[in-house]
Amino acid sequence: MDLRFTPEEEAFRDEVRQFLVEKLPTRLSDKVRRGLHLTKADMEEWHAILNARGWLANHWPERYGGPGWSVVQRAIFDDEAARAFAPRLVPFGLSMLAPVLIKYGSEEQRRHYLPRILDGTDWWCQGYSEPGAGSDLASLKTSAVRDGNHYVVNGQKTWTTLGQYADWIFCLVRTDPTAKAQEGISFLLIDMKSPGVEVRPIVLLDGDAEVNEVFFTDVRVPVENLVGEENKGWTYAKYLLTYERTNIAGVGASAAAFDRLRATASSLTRGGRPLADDPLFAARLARIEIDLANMATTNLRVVAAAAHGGAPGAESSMLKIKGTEIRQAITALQRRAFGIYAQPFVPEALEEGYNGAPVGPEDANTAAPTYFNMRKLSIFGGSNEVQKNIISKMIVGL
Amino acid sequence: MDLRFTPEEEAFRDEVRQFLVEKLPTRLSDKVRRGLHLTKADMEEWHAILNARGWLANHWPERYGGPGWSVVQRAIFDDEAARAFAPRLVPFGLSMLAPVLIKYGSEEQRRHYLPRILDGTDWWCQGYSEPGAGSDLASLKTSAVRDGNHYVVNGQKTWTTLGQYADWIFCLVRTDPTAKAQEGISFLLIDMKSPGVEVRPIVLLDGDAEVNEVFFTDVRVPVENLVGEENKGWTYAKYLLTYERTNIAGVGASAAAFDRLRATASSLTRGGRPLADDPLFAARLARIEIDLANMATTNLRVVAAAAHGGAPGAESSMLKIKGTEIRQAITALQRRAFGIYAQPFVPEALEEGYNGAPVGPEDANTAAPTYFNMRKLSIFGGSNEVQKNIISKMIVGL
Amino acid sequence: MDFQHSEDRRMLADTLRRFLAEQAPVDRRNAAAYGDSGYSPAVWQGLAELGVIGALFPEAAGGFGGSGFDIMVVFEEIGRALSVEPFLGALTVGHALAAGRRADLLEPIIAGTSIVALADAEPQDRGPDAPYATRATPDGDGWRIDGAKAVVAQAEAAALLLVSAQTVDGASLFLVPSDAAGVSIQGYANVDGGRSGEVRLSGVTLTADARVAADGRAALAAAEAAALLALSAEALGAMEVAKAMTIEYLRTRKQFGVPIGKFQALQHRIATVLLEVEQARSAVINAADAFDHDQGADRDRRLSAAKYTVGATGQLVAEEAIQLHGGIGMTWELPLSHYAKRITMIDHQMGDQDQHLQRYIALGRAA
Amino acid sequence: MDFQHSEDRRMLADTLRRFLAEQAPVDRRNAAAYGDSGYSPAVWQGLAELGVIGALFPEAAGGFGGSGFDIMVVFEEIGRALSVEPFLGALTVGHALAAGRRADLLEPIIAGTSIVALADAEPQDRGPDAPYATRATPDGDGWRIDGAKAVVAQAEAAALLLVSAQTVDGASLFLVPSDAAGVSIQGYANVDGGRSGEVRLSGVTLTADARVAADGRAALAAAEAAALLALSAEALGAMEVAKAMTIEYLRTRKQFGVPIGKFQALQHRIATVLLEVEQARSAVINAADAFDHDQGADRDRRLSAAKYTVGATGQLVAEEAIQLHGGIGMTWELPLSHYAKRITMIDHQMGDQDQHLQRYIALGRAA
Repeated sequence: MDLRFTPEEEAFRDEVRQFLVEKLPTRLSDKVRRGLHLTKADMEEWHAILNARGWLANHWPERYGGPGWSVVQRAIFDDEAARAFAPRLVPFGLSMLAPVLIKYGSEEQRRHYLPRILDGTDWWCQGYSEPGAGSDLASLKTSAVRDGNHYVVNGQKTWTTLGQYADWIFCLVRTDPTAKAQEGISFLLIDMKSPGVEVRPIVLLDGDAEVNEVFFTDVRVPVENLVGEENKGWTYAKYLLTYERTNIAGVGASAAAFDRLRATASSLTRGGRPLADDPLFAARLARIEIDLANMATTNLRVVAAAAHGGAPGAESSMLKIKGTEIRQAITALQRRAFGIYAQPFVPEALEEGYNGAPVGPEDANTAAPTYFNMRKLSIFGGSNEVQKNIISKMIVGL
Repeated sequence: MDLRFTPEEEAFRDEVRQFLVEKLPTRLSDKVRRGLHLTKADMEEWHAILNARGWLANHWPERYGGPGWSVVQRAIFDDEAARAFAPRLVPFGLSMLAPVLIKYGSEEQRRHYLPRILDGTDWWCQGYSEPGAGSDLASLKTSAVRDGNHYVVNGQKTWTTLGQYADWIFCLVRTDPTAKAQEGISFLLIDMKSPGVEVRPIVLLDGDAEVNEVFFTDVRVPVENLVGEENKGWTYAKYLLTYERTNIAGVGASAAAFDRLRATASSLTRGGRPLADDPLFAARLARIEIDLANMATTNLRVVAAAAHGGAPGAESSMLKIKGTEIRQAITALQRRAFGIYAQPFVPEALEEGYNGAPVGPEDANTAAPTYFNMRKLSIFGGSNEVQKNIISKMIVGL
Repeated sequence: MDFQHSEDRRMLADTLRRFLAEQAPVDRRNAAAYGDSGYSPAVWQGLAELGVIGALFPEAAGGFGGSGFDIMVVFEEIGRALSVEPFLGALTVGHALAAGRRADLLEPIIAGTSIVALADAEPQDRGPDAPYATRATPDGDGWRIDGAKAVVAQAEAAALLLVSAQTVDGASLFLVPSDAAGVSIQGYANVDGGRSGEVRLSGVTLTADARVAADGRAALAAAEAAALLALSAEALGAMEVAKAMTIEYLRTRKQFGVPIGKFQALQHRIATVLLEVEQARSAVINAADAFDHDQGADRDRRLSAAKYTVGATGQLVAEEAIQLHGGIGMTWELPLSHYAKRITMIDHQMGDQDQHLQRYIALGRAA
Repeated sequence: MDFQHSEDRRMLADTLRRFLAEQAPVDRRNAAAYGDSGYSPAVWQGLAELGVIGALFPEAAGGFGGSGFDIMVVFEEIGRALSVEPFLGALTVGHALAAGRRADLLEPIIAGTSIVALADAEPQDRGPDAPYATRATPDGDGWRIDGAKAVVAQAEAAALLLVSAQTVDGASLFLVPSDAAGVSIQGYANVDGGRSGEVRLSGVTLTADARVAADGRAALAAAEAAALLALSAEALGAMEVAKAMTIEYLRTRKQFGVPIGKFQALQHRIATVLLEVEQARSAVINAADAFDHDQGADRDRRLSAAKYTVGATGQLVAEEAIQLHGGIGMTWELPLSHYAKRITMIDHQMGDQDQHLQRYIALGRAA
């Protein structure tokens, strides 16, 4: 048993840190740290920087452009990048579609799409959820009917994050309406510029519009855009959903958010004394810090098991639940820390270059919107309830 | 809206207090306050004192010996008695069987059994649960087969509280094995001295033996001991279970236990300062105190609704859940208050007249056994999970 | 003992609920709440005409109510409708003036013709007994005030601000016209609707009678007590609606072929929400009773108990309501999300759950 | 980075687990734990012969282990088997002596031939830096001790007590034979099994060399660090078993015609138990790492983090395990109840969850 990294791993960490110091634009890390909105160009900028270094697709096989890192190296990179407030990479092409193509796509599809993901030509989004199919994903209704060399797609997807920027969407569609729920589903790649595709933003409670509805009306999709076999899409979808993501616990991001919270608590007073000396606030802070330190080790245990070839099972559900709980607890306490100044809502202040007079302490006004926005963590990506069902199925087996 | 009691009710409260001062033996209230074991004679003593005053069966109709109190008067009495550390009345005859007999029994049964409950001739216990039928009570298997003027009973009951003292047991038995689960059940009164009845104690984790298993082997029970109609027992059982008990929240008992906890916290120090000044302990104490003050009003709201003829529904489940949570929180904090001195286990110290040297502060050694014993509150009497099912059925209606 | 509101109060509640349902359904409420003025002058005027403001004050102050249960009834309805009209300002300023024996100033407030705001909190945190940074100094026959006030609800809409400021006599209270020279207001939207503002006072000169209380402590305590009760009742009203919406969603939303209310894990969670909301209702009843019958630390303890309770329960209810709704619960379009925001942000007004728990403890020690 | 225990440690754990399963299954454990001596001398001697005590100490002290992960492995197994043998005394006294440069005294302890107990806590609570009420005064060439020590684990079984007492040099440590004149022990059962005792020292005279540390602070800190790690690991082991028993019960107990593990509300609760126990395991791993690699406040913080974690998680696990079992979980007969008791009572040893959370905070401020 040894929690310490090897000298080689520590050297790698230093290399990553050095890279982040040199290459991560302060303008971007400042925006991330302060919880400001990233533009499409911001995200593309960081994507391109990583691609130039060859570190973008760090979990891809080398033959497709991955850096050949071990699971531990990927965990180190993800952790350091998050702690440095690097923008999160948009995962839809890189971490969701690509693994599916690599495992189930045709060589032609891989050769066409993967380089375009790397160089940023194609921005992908995800077409899984539907208004009637959330946790019960397999009940999806969007249909694809074969018509010569095309599928004709009709239906609606929802919760399509950043779909407003996307060139392409990968979709689960129903190709056999007579089959049982999970058996008539196919995995289809659809050009967002196709006639009949319409994107409508969904405004969230924090005023943000990062998710969308996508409507398909008689959209013609060439049959070569089918991934794998017709009616086998559920297999690919499940692979995508359980695809081992070392970063699911978000330890690095939570650690960065916690550092920011602690700095906030140190800078503020309440009732005339430092907020960090308020016994109940201090207890909340300490509980989160301990939970996070425990989580960091839990995460490394899973990473180490993966490095030894262990298959992720209940572990990834566990990391998802606990990771999101901790992140949400941090954002709740960050909101709470600002007291009355969490109430003012200055949406312009969430955008780069805002020059208005600040209201209250720095960053106070992003605390409540961030808290509300982060409620999504326990809902999206397989709700925490679904994750508990999975854990229970694994351990109780009923 | 008025939380205050009427002058008449306050006068009644004074009368009750006066009675408790005069008639409740200090020997008994001391034992209750300190969490010592009550003997059968202790319980009978208090029973007889109340009966002599005519206040024993305070929820019975006057014609059977009740004092004719309003719902509010009963709540006041129960509250004051608990706060004065009066022994809890053994409910099996008084509050469980009697209401069933009054509503569903024959006049002959009422005339025979009710006076004997009042004067203490018959000590009753309850034969509901079975090893395979806990929350799923209707799956009970104890059978009663008609044989001339008798039923022949075979089977086993469990969790029979104070069954070791009982003269009689009221039982749910299966009289029609072919009917659906809830339809073949009858309500039978069985003399514990009948041949074939055997009582075996169940030792609980705190070393206490207040509950029992009761075995029936070819026990012959006269048919006149059937309450109501054959195969209608489930109706009576449900009536008994949902029978409006103003005292289900246990506000008085929790208030008394809380007072004791506060006295403990005031008398002890930790790390050199008063325990009540420890910010986290003080916060735990205050949360419970507030929850209890809220509960007291919630309870009065239900009492007031009952006084206006409102039927108890989700309310009694709510009182059960929250009341037991509060009581358990108090006992957990009482245990916690004593620190290292909660570990010594001196079972003799739970008995009256123990003269051994005390270990640690007064009453420290009863704190952990009481905490463990009180875990039963959320399990027995319809587990809190069953109560949540009931609430959800009432409000969501699915 | 009687847990029914009086006939009069039930009528008031019904009238208020009907009026708000008709005149300020959630889409119109949102348009006003997130709009330029942050509230609806028409709704405000309509409610004033219905006598809602008068219900917040006793007859001695020109109203026809003013008991704890009157405040509870009105603010529970405000919470149910997410009303953003400037009631809290009228309540706090009015009760401060009445406690400071200046009930003579209440008439335009009760008529709804004068919108008022309490400007007490300051940008810089201070200790419980520390002086205000805002200072008033004698200036000829009158006063001159300099300082700043923080997150003043509906500051832009207010014609008059009741400002606390340090003087040689202690914390005095001043009625300051918002258009007085030297008063500047930086207004902004609130995350949960309505608008507030930062008030700056630079060399604001006032006549002698602008000082409505030389020692403002009793008046501020009265305002605080009324505000804690009102906010607790408002939170209760909003929680009741969020709970009802969630129950309805559990009944109707289907997944895996059945309404999600069939799933026992969700059933148990909504049951917990139900019983905690009932406990919160009891806490608010206790607070209203304390407002009417208790004095000093006894009263303040029960008020803090209520504010603590709705803070803790509010977080549970808001988070569970969103979680049980899933993604749709996070959308601007669904009224629920606005209830969740309001419930959450009440814990940021007049002290949060932790502060009130600690105040409760401290008051108990002092007693 | 490697989260597998070394081959040696895995073997140690396997051996220990097998031995305890064979020699001290729960019925025999209970007979010993609640019996007259409060442990099984045969089991203790067997374990000593297996080298279990030696695994707790480094080679320099005559053992062949002594790292944080050795202590974790041993005490996790102790927790899994609910062993009541006097390991904690051996561990704490041994590490105190080793830290006080008196490793020469460890041989009989490691051999298991001398049972020892740490007698540090006192009946009267005292402040963190307050002097001990137990006092040692020079007496000829030696010492005379008067005072009392509280809840000393296995005091009756111990041949030697390591007693902390105030001297002119500060808090000194003395090795006191339990049969010395003036030592009296009031023994009693623990609610969770095993026995402890109140130790009274009245005019106990000792030779000069009985004082094994003039300034006992470093030695006591070493004993405390080892004890916090050991108790945390013991709690983890006991929680693992309680969790496994509960999962098995959910699989097999039927109500309403199906195994109760089919009920989603219970499924979600056991899932929560699972992930919190995994977090507790991580906390213990962190503590073991701190024991080996960190110093001073850094080390103590991570140890307190672990003790806090197992305290809070232990309450969850013990209460949920009982509740999910229902009535049967409360019976003496079912092994689970004894696990629940032990898990609960560990929060009463060496500081509870609140105390360690506050220590964690205080150490962070000091840093």
